[in-house]
Amino acid sequence: MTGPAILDIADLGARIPDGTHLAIAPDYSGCAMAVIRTLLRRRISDLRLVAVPTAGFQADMLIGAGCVTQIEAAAVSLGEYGPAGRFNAALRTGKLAMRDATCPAIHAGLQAAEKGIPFMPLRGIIGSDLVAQRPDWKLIDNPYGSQGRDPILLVPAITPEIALFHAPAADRDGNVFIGVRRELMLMAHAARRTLVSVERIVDTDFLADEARAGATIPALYVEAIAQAPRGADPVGLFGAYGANEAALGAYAQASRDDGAFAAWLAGVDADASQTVPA
Amino acid sequence: MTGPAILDIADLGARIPDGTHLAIAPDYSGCAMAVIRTLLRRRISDLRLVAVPTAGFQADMLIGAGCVTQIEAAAVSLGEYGPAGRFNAALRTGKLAMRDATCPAIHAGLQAAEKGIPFMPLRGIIGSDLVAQRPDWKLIDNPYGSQGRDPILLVPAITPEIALFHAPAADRDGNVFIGVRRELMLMAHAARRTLVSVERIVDTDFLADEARAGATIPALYVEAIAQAPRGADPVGLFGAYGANEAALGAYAQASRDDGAFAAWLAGVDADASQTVPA
Amino acid sequence: MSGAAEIHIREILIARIAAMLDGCGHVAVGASSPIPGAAALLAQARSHGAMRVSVLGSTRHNFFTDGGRELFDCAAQGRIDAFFLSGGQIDGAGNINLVGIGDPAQPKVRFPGSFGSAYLAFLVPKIILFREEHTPRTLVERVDFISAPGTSGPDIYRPGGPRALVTGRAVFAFSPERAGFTLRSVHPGQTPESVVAQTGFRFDMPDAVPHTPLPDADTLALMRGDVARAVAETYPGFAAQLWDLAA
Amino acid sequence: MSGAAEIHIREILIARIAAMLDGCGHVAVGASSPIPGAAALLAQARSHGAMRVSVLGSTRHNFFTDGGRELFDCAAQGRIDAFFLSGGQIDGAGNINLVGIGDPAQPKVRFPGSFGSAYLAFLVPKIILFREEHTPRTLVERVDFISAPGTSGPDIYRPGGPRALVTGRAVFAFSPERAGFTLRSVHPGQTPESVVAQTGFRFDMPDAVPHTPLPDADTLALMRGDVARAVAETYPGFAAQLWDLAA
Repeated sequence: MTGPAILDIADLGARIPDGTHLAIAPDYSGCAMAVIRTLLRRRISDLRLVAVPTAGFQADMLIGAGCVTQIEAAAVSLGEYGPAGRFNAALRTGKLAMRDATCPAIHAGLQAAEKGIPFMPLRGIIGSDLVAQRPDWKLIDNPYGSQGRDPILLVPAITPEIALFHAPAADRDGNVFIGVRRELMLMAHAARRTLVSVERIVDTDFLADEARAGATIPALYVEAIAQAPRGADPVGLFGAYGANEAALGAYAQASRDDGAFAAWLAGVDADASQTVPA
Repeated sequence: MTGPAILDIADLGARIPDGTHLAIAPDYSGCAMAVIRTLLRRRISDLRLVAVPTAGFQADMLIGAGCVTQIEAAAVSLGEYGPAGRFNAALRTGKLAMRDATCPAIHAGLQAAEKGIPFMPLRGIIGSDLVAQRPDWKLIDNPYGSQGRDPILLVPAITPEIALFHAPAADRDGNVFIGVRRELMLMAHAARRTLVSVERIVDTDFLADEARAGATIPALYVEAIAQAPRGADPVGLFGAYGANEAALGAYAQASRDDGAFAAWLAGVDADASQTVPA
Repeated sequence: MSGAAEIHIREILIARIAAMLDGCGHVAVGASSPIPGAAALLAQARSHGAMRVSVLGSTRHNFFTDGGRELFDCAAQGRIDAFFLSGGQIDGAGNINLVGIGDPAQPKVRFPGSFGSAYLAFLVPKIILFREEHTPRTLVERVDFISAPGTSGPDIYRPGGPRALVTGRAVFAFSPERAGFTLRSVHPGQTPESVVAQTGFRFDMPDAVPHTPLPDADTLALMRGDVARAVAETYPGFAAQLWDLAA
Repeated sequence: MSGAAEIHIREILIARIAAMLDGCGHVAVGASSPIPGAAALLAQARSHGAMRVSVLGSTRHNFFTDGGRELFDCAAQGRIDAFFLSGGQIDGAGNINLVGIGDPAQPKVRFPGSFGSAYLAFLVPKIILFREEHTPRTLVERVDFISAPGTSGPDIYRPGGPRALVTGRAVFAFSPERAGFTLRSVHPGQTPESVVAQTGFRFDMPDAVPHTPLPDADTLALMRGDVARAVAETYPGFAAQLWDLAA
């Protein structure tokens, strides 16, 4: 049967229009950094990002380049590399709408989309000031409460227009191997469209082997794939290669200063070679 | 760290007390038939079964032996072998409380237990006579409806006391490989206790390999394991061995007649060898 | 039992159902549904790669990797275009009964149960009702128990529902607006009158009711070749009986 | 920077937190938490196999296989006994602020965000608050933003919550009934008075406040051996700095 389109990464990125409600993977999972660079060069605009459930380098870069109008996340930071400088600067100057969330609320919202239900209840959270910031989160009395009031929070479905991530491999039919990074499968189920860059496309069938199939997103959920060796550089890819610490440290420095970030972005613009897979 | 207890199948079965709210796998997934036979010989009593989401041979055998007072299932049948004779007979004589469900409602109820939430909303189902049979299913107006009424069904969490199933293998730490049979993982997450029989226990670490780990239930969720080669006979085990069609056909015949079933059950009682793994 | 030249009634059903699936991107087939399964595999073979088919219980034609819930989630996401439902009883309002006859707590006749019908009948756009036995016993005026209703009120979220009913005697279209069936064609050997006599519910009858078209030679060749072999993987008994073909 | 004989303050913190975890069956540690992570691995090493530890971001000490949601589901199932939370601000009612200072829409100071705190603080029985910096800037009378409240009303489902606060100066116990802290011990070099002076919130002060106990020789040897090597897998920079040990 017809599988996902196989594109180069520039064409994969070109499928993401301005204004997209875009779900991105966390730094520790599968970040499609090579595709993100094509979006930066394009100066894609008005993205509404959903971090699954936290954001780091990808989001900070896009925010710094003026590509993002809104982000929903449980946290935005560069982890051990410190604060997300462009994110913080955009917030301080009121240029970015932040939808603060908490990790399980984002997972639950995506699961609601996965199940085609309008909302999901969730324990905890009540009494957090997050609730006041989120008019889309609603409190109801638990219809199954046994006695007295039992308030419980509802979070609405999060249905991204596009999920974008990077994975170790796709097979000839467009099935995508993700290992234990099951949040990538949740993203693919929840989003209307899914675009994936992979280290390599291999001539086999991941669904034929029971072990590998259990860790694979079927092609049904995948619109297009691009081969991008080391496509998660510099944040690194689970089970494949680690972070480029020098590059991440340099970016973290640049993110804290307008001029330094502009120079960093000019470097991305100039490095057209990054649009072509090796 | 301390892993699941490693028991023989009789001792594994002995961990299931009378009156247990017991979740069992469907015929096409991982049926712990050898353990079920130990329960039959014991004449375990007052089981409340949850079929995930449909039941077949296991349930019919237990019902026929008088071990079951209630079953929740989206369907009970012997599939291509025809009606579940003991189930049908027990219903006709009013000896069994049937909680009719629909497949996604059982999955959603287990997912609610997995998420520690009291209920899960679900589309569809409204207008089915199932709703009238299930006072624990509630209709509310969707709090996220945009205009007018938008009734939506809520199903309560299903939290089995014990989940029982059979899987291809466990590793030395008690991690259980399930391949694509993800409903087994859902059962283990949702139930308070999980007991598993496996074809073999191998001296490796399933979590060390990213592909296999993605198809593995971590030992955290597993209380005890028994090695039971061909433990899913006669229904068969995915990826390992097929159904014993002669045995299933003979059982299906026996299930439709009181005397024939009594003779079949006497055969199980007599075959004490089945409690000892080969 | 079929000679190469003679067309079996089941082959007519398979070809007719396959034609109803044209244009679908993803067709799912439940367990124990050999005729719909064969129809879906035939439609897929004719789609030149444009159609996905998921056959529950199949290894080769089932690509789900997220457990038993995935079929239902997938339907709710709008990723399944067509599905098949049957019923111990089917009535003229498109209601199906998979539970039983008499008091559900102590039924006179018990069917297996509702499976996913109460859900999928709402969420899959093209539900094809299929029941080979076409008698007043199976096609009734009013089902004893509604596993899945044929239609719902305007305030109920329902992107899907029954669109047709295919039996061993005839093909009906279903109108959700009128909550009723219209006879579309009768199979060889049947007449509109014989269908009326064997149907427990009332339905609309056009002035002219054609015979159900027979599969052409190309379709038959495809069905008896690649499709038969694919069917045999999941339904070996069925394939052996219809096409003298084991898995 | 640590000689073998000299005990680093961080080693005191690690040993003290590890002692708080005794008896837990499953301790989870969030990302970027080297001192709690080291404490959990030390407690595990002393448990002789009775304790599981999940360190997010670790490959070897993370057995979750169901994606990012599993930690949170696992907590809601009651399968996590202890977890650590920190805060840009922590106040005397046990509230923590991980969002920022000033108007959240245009903050003067922005912290990373609430992560899972708003959830885990309710569901994990033993939440240990940890913040190495102990100043009036971090330990405040009232947080600017409540990421997770220290306590909840009686009608709120809350099997868990803060039980203690460990800082670079002292150890406090937290009482959910009184919604307040009690000073339990001060670290070497601190006095109850120096702790009062550096704490922005009021807390209960017993008549006698002991010094935080130092790890004994066996604990130190374990910490600097097997535990240090395990810590280095996930926090190489931290392990290198504290124990001259790379991954």
